[in-house]
Amino acid sequence: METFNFLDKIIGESILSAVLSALLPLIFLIVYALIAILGELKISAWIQERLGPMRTGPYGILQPIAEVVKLLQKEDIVPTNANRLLFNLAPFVMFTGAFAGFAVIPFSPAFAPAHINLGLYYIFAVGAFAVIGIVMGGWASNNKYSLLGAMRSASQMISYEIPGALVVLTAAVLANSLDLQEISLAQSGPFWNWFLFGGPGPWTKIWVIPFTLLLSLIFMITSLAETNRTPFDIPEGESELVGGYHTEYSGMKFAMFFFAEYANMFIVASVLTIVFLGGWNSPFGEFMSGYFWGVFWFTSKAMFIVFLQIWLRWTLPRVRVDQLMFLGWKVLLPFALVCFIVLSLYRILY
Amino acid sequence: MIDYFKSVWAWFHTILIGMKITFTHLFSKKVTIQYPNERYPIPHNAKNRLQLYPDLCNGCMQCARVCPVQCIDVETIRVVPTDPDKPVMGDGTQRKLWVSVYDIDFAKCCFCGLCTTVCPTEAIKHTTDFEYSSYTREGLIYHFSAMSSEQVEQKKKLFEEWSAKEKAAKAGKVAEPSSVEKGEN
Amino acid sequence: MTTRKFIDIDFSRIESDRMRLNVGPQHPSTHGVLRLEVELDGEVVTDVIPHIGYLHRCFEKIAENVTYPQVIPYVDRMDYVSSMNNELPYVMAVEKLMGIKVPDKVEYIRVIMSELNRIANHQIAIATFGLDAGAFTPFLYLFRDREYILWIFEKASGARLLFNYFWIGGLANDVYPTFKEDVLNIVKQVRKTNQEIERLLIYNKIFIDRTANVGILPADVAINYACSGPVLRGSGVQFDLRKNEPYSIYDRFDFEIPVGKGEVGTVGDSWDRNIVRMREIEQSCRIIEQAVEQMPNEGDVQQAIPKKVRPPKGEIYFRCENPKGELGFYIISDGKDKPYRVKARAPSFVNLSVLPEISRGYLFADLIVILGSIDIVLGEVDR
Amino acid sequence: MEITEIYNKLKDKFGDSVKDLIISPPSDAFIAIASDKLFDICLELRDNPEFDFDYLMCISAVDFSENLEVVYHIYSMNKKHKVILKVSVPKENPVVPSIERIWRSADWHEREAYDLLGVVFEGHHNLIRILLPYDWEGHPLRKDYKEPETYHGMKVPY
Amino acid sequence: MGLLDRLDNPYEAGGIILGTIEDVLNWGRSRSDWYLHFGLACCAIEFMAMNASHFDFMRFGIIPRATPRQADFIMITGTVTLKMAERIKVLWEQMAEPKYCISVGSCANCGGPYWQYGYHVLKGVDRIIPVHVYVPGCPPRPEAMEEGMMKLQKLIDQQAIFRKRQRLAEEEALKEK
Repeated sequence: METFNFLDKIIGESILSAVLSALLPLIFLIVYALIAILGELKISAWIQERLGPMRTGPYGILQPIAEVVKLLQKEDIVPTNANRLLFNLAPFVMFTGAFAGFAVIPFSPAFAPAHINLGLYYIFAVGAFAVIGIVMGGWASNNKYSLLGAMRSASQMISYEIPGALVVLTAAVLANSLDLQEISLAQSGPFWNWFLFGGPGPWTKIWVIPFTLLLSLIFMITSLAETNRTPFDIPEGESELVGGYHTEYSGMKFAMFFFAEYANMFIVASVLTIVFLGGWNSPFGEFMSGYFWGVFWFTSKAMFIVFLQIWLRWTLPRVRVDQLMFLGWKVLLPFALVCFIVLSLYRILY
Repeated sequence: MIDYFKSVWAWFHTILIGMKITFTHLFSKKVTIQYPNERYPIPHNAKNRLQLYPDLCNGCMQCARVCPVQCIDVETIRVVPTDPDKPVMGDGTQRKLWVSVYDIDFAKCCFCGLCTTVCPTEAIKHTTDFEYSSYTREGLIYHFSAMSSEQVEQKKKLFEEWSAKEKAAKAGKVAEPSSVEKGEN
Repeated sequence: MTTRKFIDIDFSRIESDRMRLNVGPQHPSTHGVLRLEVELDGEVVTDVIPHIGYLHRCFEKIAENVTYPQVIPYVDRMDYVSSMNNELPYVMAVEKLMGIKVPDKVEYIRVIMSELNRIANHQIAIATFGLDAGAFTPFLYLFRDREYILWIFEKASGARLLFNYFWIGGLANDVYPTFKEDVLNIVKQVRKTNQEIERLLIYNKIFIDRTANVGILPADVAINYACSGPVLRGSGVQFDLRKNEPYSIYDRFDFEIPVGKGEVGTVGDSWDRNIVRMREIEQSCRIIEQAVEQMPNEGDVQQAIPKKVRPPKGEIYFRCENPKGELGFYIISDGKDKPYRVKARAPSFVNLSVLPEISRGYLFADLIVILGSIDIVLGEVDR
Repeated sequence: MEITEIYNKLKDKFGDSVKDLIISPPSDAFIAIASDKLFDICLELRDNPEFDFDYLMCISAVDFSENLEVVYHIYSMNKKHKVILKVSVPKENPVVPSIERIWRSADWHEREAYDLLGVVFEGHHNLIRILLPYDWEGHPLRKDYKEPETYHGMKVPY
Repeated sequence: MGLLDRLDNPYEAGGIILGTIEDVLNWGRSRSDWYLHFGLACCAIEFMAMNASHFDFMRFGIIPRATPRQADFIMITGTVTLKMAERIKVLWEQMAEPKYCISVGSCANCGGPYWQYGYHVLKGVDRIIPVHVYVPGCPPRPEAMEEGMMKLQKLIDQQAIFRKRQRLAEEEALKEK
């Protein structure tokens, strides 16, 4: 299966196709965010033996739309002592970072908005935008809680980039590429060819499966920390820091933060999908595979990871700052290093 | 070193246990009572809004006195023998007092239920109604008296006339002492 | 985990700016309207000054202005999560002053109700403690069970939270016919949820790491600060008024006093205070089961209620084991139908005063956990 | 230890500062003491192993029209006995020595008594209002207290 | 609300389109109310019970926020003391328009049981901030609070966004009250 942008094929390589390629993920992002918000509300409710939103549309399915309609109408407050420019800019920076990540995600063998061969590297680079947005917002708000939240967030994200990068590096070593489409292609075939199960190879590869499983687990934890999700939501930990970095934000600017959080969730989920779950590959080899099936498999795998994130959020208590650092530096990093060495050896030997 | 691995294992293990529990709850039966459509059966003795049955109230004011928050406002007018109505209570006995004002301020009420226990005629009762929130505070003051303002005016006038007459009679008490006793009822 | 090492750094040697952070009076985890003035060094708490009084509702002044039975609704509103337990010392103090002996059935119902309310209170305490640590789901599981207990209260007394059920000399009304079965069902349900909460929250490693070795309160400090209830017992002091100074009919039941043993950390840490509450729920279940078994079916619950509550001249201090600790009422009577002075010795008020002592040197996130582990109710702190 | 025994022992040690022992059931028995020796008596009660009073249950102040009384309920965790001390001070000059250094729990109790009844505890390290706002006027639990008309522009009476 | 002011219809009746838009906007605001929970006393416990599984306040699309900036309405649940009153005013001012207030329970409505001798209790939160719905009870049942919430939704549904004159009149009436 070769990789190309189907828009280029239909309307030719032009500005129009580039714009359309940029618009498609935006539409996808909005639809996804609405679904994810509803999903979060509903799943949290079901876990807690509740029903969740029930009175907005049938079974509350219009809830996120109502929220958007409401947030659009809210007054936009800038605190008197805030740094106006940074305060206004922060949500856009954050959202831009999240949206830019979508540029390289291969939704299907026939579609990645921008196909660049350093995709993995790019995602990590753009992902760092979120830190800047949070620190900007937290500092500019001129609120002690926001500032504390921003500082926590900065230290947290910086420490967790390292194990995260190591994991991704390992995957790049396994796939022999930094190109996301290439990585997906490298795992084509039935599900035991995914890097989660050691990648393609003879049955003797079975001994590396524990390492790849561990690696994906490490990436899962890291991704939770990078998106500020429970149990690592200390930058916004409601019981301590009220709202953390977005304490002072209202209306649409808060909605941007909100959207960006969900967008980031999807990005890390899709990275995990691409790197370990075979991206758009069908789990059954050739069966049910193709351009459109690719979109289906990709989104369903990514959504499953998002579901996992939501599920974890409503199960676990929050960790403390020092424990977070401990986990990042003294647990995840050594384990990731061990996996990296072992898998690199495996790659060299076979 | 062993402790380190044990600790890491404990993190992993206990998280899995927690996830298992929440996952089973994901599909368990939901306990939510969807309020406007479904209702939890409120027991008959629940202490919610008070209700006065005016034809049972004899105006003894015990409820107003026992109320810890003084949220009950009662005013009475004596029924005079010259009254043409000859009012009777709910249980058929002769009424001695008109209850002209019986206001309960539910913004003050603490729903302790003391008023219902002291009432000799069971005129004041807690109902199971709790849906009476209001857009204004005045909307929470309930006027339970069954008398219209004209009626109140009329009865007041009757009482004044009568008491003036009584006073006059009292002045002439030396001459005719028995008239006062007659007026009592 | 090596959390202790992190906080054992001698911060006085590091020169850094201190930040004064105002937590509350409206903050998600101050359990109401407590205001804490926190001095932070980075994220390390160097000093805490609690400011209370945001819910000062003048209970003592009002009690001087209303009659003895009318005080009971106000007593309810002091510690509003365990109203039955609040009423008990008050009515027993007045009864003692008047020399009233209440019938056996009343005593049993009072004990059952108090213990049920103790369970409800501890469920809130554990739930909010978990919430402070960031776990939302156990909160709702515990509240679900509490709802069933409230339904029993509602069926018996007519109210869900503030009952006015214990009267001086008796009860407001008798319990309903299926009371015993309902109570036994609740006990079963509470035990089941308790096990689940233990697995989901209490023994979760993240939770242990958050709460163990945090806010250590040594036994001698606890006694000097006159802490009581789970806060004192969490420090390993075996002191429970129900056992040590049995009032009502608590000497007829067989139960234990759970104390903190430092299972996962040091004796007297936040986890210990919490586990004491968990274990106390179990002990309360035991008491309830025994009480239901022994409770007489016949008897008039209003038989000993005096027509006029007018205690003789005198004064009395009566204390009971509230879920939060020792709740004492100091009542001075001058022979009229209104008390001359009612002073409430509120357990939360005293327990809260130990907060600055045990929270210095921990992280800001720990401060929230320590505060949660003390389990205060501001209605009682401020009265 | 019974309260009479405690009374006798204190009487031996402190003489006239310990005034009377008043027993009138069903009221609790209490020992009336003079305010000047309160600190020493409390120290003796805590540190003498015979008494071993380590648990201060409650401090309550009461307004008796011309006097203010401060009542101390003290308990011993080990010996399981209790004692009640009463100090009476004139309303014009209600000064009582602070025992906050003996039992730390007295800290907030004393602040509360100061706040609500205006008893001044001498030697308290931080005797400020605790329940009411810091700029509140008057001591509300005194029998002759009149509530203010306004506070910071808000009407107080109903 | 700059955009909405510009859309303001000079004609009293308002067009069909504007009416429909208004309906949609009102629908959004009433169906997705985020609240700032101002838990003060006993009612706050019942409020927590309402958030719990049995009553599930989130069915109405209501999400708790800890910060006033993101809240649409404030629920005053409990006794407002004089020491606290100024904080409430500050919080109310910090909230973003459009904002509403529900006063829950006797104490918040008018001082409740403390109206007579409570020297330190504010006799009704409506003395410092405007209140849109009063929910009686001491404490109200969770269902009663939900009913109060539905009353508020009804109020929002009928609000005039575009008809400025009518809106000003409404605000004026509220102030007078």
